[in-house]
Amino acid sequence: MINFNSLNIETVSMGIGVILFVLGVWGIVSQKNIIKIIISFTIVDTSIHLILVSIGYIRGKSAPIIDAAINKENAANEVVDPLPQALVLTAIVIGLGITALMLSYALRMYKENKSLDINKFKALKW
Amino acid sequence: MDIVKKIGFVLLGLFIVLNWGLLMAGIMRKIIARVSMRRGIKIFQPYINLIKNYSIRSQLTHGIMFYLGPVFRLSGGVGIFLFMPMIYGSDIWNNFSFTGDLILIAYFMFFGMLGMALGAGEGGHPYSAIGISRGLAQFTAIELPLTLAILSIAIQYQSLSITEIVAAQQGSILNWTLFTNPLATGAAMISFLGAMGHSPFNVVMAPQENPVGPPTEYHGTFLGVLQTNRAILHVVEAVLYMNLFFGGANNWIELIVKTFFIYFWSVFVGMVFPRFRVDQSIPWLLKLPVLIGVAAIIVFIV
Amino acid sequence: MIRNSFLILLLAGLGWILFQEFDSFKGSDQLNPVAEYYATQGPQEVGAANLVTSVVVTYRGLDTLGEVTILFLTAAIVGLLFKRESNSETEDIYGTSEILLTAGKILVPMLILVGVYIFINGHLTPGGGFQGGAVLASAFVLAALTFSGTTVKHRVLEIVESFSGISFVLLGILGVVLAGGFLDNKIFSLGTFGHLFSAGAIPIIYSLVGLKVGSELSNIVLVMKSSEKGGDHD
Amino acid sequence: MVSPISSIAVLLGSAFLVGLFKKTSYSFAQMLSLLAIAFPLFVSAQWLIHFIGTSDGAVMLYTAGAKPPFSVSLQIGMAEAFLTLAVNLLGLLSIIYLMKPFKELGVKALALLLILVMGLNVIILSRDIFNIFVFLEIASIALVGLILLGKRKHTYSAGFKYLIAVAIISSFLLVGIAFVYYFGSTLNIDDFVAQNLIVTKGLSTALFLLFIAVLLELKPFPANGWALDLYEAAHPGVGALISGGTATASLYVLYKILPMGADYWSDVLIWVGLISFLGSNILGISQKNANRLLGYSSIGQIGLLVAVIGFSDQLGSHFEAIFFSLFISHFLAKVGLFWLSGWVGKTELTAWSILRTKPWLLLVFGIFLFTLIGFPPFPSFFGKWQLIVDLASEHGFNWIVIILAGSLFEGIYLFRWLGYAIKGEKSTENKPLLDWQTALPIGLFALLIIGAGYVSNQWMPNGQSINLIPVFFILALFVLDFLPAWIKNTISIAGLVVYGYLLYPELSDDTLRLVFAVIFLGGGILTLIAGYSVKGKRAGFFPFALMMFAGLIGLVEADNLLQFFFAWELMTLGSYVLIIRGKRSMLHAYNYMLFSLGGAYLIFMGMAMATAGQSGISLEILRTTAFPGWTYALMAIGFLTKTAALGFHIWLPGAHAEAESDVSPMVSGILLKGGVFGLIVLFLAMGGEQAQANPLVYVLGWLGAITALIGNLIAVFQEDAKKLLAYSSIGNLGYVLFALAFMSNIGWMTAITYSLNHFLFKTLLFLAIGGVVLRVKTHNMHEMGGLIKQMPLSFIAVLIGIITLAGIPPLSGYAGKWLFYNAVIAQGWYFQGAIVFFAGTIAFLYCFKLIYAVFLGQPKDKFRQVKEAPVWYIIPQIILIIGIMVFSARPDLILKPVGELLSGSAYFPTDPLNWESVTASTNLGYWSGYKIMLVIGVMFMVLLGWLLLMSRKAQKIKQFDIVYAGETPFTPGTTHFSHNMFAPLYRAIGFLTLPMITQSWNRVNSTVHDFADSARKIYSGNGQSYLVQILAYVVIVYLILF
Repeated sequence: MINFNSLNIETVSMGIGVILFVLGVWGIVSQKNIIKIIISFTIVDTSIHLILVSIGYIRGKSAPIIDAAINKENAANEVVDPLPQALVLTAIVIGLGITALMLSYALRMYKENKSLDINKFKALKW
Repeated sequence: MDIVKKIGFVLLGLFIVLNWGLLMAGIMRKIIARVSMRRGIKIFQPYINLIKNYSIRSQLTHGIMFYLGPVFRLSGGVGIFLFMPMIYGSDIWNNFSFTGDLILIAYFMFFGMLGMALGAGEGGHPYSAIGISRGLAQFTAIELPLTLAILSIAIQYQSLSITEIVAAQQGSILNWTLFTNPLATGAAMISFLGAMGHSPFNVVMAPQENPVGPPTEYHGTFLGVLQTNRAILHVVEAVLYMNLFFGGANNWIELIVKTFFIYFWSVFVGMVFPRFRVDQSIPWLLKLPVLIGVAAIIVFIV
Repeated sequence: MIRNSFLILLLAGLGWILFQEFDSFKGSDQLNPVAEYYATQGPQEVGAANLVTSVVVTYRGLDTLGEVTILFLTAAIVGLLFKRESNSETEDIYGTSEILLTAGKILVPMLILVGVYIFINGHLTPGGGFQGGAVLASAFVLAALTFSGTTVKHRVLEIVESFSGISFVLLGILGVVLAGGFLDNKIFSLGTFGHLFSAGAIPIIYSLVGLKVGSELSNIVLVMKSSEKGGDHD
Repeated sequence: MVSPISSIAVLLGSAFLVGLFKKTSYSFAQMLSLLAIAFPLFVSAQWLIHFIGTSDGAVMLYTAGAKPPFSVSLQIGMAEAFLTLAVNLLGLLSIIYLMKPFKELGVKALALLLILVMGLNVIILSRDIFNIFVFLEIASIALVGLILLGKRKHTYSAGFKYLIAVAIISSFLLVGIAFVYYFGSTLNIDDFVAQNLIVTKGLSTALFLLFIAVLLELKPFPANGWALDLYEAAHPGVGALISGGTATASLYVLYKILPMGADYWSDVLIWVGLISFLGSNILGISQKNANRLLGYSSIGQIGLLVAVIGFSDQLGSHFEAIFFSLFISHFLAKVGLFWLSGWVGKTELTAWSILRTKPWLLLVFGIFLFTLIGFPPFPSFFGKWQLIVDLASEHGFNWIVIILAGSLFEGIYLFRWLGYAIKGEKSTENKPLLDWQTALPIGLFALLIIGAGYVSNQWMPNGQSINLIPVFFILALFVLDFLPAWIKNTISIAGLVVYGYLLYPELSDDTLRLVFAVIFLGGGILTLIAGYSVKGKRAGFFPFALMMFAGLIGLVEADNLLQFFFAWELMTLGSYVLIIRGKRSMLHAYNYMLFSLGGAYLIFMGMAMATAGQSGISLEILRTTAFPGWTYALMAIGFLTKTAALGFHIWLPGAHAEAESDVSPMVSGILLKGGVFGLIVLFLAMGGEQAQANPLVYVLGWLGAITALIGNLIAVFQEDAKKLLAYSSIGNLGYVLFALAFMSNIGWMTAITYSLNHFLFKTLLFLAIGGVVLRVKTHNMHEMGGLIKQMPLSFIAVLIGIITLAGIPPLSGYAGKWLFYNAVIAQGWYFQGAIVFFAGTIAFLYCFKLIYAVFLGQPKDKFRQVKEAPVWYIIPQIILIIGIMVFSARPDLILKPVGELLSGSAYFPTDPLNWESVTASTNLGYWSGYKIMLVIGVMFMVLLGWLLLMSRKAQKIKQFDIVYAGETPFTPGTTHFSHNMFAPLYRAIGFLTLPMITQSWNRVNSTVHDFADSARKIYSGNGQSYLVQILAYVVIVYLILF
């Protein structure tokens, strides 16, 4: 029986992140269709973003933007950690780049021998 | 003692040995003939052959090595004589034995064989080569028991010098190696059979009965030289065995008697036993005689 | 079957590894020193109201440069991959539906506007170069999908992205020359905190990033689009 | 100085700029990119020079005007400067090398390369883990693009496998970084290390993810199928970038983050690295595809480097030098090989014989391979040496075993490959032309290896003790290789003479060494004289001949282990090339090399164990070794491979028989003495007479005896004249081993006499027979016959030779035999002795066969016109005959001083040989070489004169005028009895000569290959199973650790 009071937001998102990570890896190693593998990878990617964000979260603090709501002097006690968010930004872009490349290669492989089954690409081995 | 005198005595000794060798060969031939119910040759037939061969006019040579072969061969025989102390305890008759010991003699035997082999080889006759190959192959097996025996007596007397070995056997007849080290003697006497080239180890000389063996191509003077050498060699080898196993000789008479019996031993066996093929003789020699030789050593190291 | 059970085991192991982390993750109640520095010193040093932006563009500017490079790489490689097809002019074989057409007419200009707004105000409000660029790209893509005639010229996009990329690098070098170091934004005056023209080079950099990202993303999508058209007949 | 950041900016900016150019202005874009890479190259060089010149520490470079950990910071020190230099150089040369493929792909590809180089620079410089992560991604992505260069089959699938693998790995990396930030609240390496946090479960797991991801980037065996496929699919130029570029950067990342982890990470690195090294080298054995093989080899080498990083604590102050030499070897050689394979074009190894069309490329290929294996004078030799020695001092023997085993397996495939290149059958189709874009980078790297070799030699402790003059002399010979043979020959001989002259003073008091110095140098000069008969250039002969002699003489000079091993390997290298020059020598040279390599590693292992726990590496420490049993046994076996003792002899017959006519005497008469000298050094270390009790010595005695017997026996049944001589060498070396094993004064006298004799007569025989073979163009004795008429001088030489060999008085061979009897009886090794004498009588058989079948018997028609052997062969023979005569008449000249040395030494004081004037005596017997010579000489002359007198009228007759029962023969073929001459003997004891040992070695060989072939099936080619492997790797390592 989970004690819901102890379940705070960052723990939940972290948990989801971890679960998603494993699920994504499962998809990668079990799916035969290249496109599905790529999708599984994006899941892994997203899970990492979740993990990063939940690491950066500070209980009950708001977004790290100094505006009317937050006064400049006392920012330190009112905002969450901006660094992980910056990292997430970078991570997203990198993930996007890799995904795009995977898709283009998949497209190429498809054109090469009209199949998206990863078992069909065993020409190089041993 | 000045060198001239020395050489003089050496030559005298050589002359004695040569004559005794020829004579002994004749006697043995006679004995063999009589045993096999023949009249056989004259005792002096070897002399006659020798003289005949030396006086043949026509001489044919196949080339330089054919020429040198007999010289090597004879040098082998004479050399062993030179390095062999003939009469125990006499400076006159110990020849040049001070230059080397038993090992020198053992290895100098190869000298003559090599010369024979090469000369015959140049002769270009396949039978010569066949004879040589058989002879050498068999010789390897013959040497092994002798080697073991020599080792055995070397351990026994802690010396390789023939003179010392003879000296150690003086006194009573029971001091002879024959009695003090019968196993070594046994091994050596078997290999002696091979060395003498009588049956059962005489296939070397008989690729087919006629013409015979390595000397096939030789005739005239060359053959004469070879026969001279054989006469000398047989005596000298007998002397070697005498020195090693039968107490040596204190005078020429003793030497003649002993060598006669030693030589006769090979003839005796030869008359009793049939001829081995080489591929039979080698395994035979490597079995029993070697075992005896090994035993001869073991008795000394345990 | 064996393979599957083996996989299950592996995944269990992976789960176990990650569970260690999850287990020892307790969240946090106040900022760690680094983050505190950003929160307290950030506004003075960088002068950007959006702390994330100050981190992204200035403190960790090198990473951002890397991101931009990655997008550039991706665009370039996709271009290389579909070389042959990409220059085959994209004639529309599906036709465009009325709805799409109308929506496009209205949305494209607005999207462009929003995108530009987002990256220009990147240092004040949520969002920034990447977000804005993405919106911008969506505008171009929508346009390309909608008005079959008007395809954005790759050449133009390439020039835009290269130009913005180079200027980004140059600004970075200017940082070395004029200010504290590579990619330092204090090459221009920080201005008054919280206004549009503040935070030194950040608005410019972010605009450049916006343009670059926009052009690159649209480039990628358009190349792929054209390629899968061309792809049908080879 | 220019900041490295500017070079990053320049690369990036020009990358963006290059993207703008149109196809039309491609050449301009190319020029721009060349300049863009030249700039950072210049910057790194500048920094490197600065750091070498001054002793300054590393310099921090801040970005964004803020200090770390708040902003990303870079650092440049000696290491960074050097590594970036390497990477940038690689980039520059890659652009040149890949000019054509780049042109096909267009400007975008150039941009990719620039960005790749930029990324690698940042990875090396950066101190921020997230920043490193970003640029690792950049590098990987850039590579994914670059593999489109020079498109080959299956590029896309390989690229996809690579992408997905990298994606997974980077996911682990990113998660790891995230949690490292959570627990360490910093991304900066130095900051993290400074905090030295208490290691919690979470933190250690986070670090685990970080480390394992970086390790996976380095493609550890067996989770590396994706990388292998990429190596195979990509253009070799790109393969070079992967193996040389990204690997370099990732290695340095590993080194940077190592302090972050707990101590056990060093061990993890060691095990991961060594498993990679051993595993991928084993699997490489049965690999046929050149590029993929290079992939295997790269992974192996990188594994070794990873292990070295793991060892960094043990290695302490030597770490930099060791890492440098091993890294630079891998970097230069592997990249060079990739480039070469690009020129060869075809993938199967056998196609590399095409290199023969460009001899200097063949040389370069050899340089690369020998660098990989770690032969002197190349850098890796010194690296491996110091690494092993330092590990030994830590008693890390099992690690040493793994490293040496891996190197041995590496040798198995690399030398087969080299064999194909040097001797494989020529591929028929037209050769690829060699343009400057290919030639320049390859040549440059080859030169750099030489330089790096010098650097690491000087850098390594004790490195300076090595005498490099011979090496430089050999290099000079390489340069002069364009000259005609006779000039180079003269230079070489002059070199040996001068060296001997310079060497004499320091050896003059040590007769033992002097004897071997004479054998090596004198023998070298004599055998080189024969070389004058060779017309033309004889390209690539003299450098290696001199290398062999330099190695041999180096053994004599050596007074510390490094010098000895250096010389030993130099000798092996030179002799290998000499041997493989023979016509059908590919397989034999291969066997020779494998046995030499194995032997060398055993010696190496023994030396290492000797150094353990002792200060210094002088040869003396062999005596005080802490592990006498192991040290001596290993080293003994090692040396036995060179002396071809029974069991390790199978390389010798072919190698000696198939070698060129004037090489056979070198490798037989002279080279084998190298092993003998090694044994002498070893036995001296074992400490003289008290070592008689040592069981090892007893075993060696038996081994020597049996070797003598079997060697001679096999020789008897040979039909190939040179094979006969080769087997007889085995037998003779058996005598020497036996005599050495006596560990007594007389025993060693015997051994030295035998060595000297064997040198004299075997060199003589091989020269004579070589001359004959040169004329009659066959090795088969039964095809010859009657040659005495055409070649009297050679005949005399052989006659003298065999008389000496058979030990017949009066020649010096008998000296050996006599000493032998005395030694045996004194020692009490009667049965071994008896076996050896039996062997001696058997030797007589092949002596006769040799001289009879070649020179006597029936002359063959086709050889009636052949001339006497070339005069350049006769001259050394005459000199050798004189040598034999002198040694026979006055053995005391040499044996007296040697005896005095031995009995004077602490080793063999008791019952030495006594000399009065020329007569030697022991307490057993006596022998006077001089008098025997005299007596026999006089007697022989007298008898000859007498016969001449008796048969002065002898007349010459025709060949077939022989007593031939019944008919007359008409063809010499049927009349020349020489084939299978000793058939009866074979029927009697031939079973002893069955090739059982060869068969068992073959069985070992095939077993290894089958294993490798089935083991490499794990790389199924399925991208997904590669991912599973990666995952499994992560999980298993984790479970092992926690």
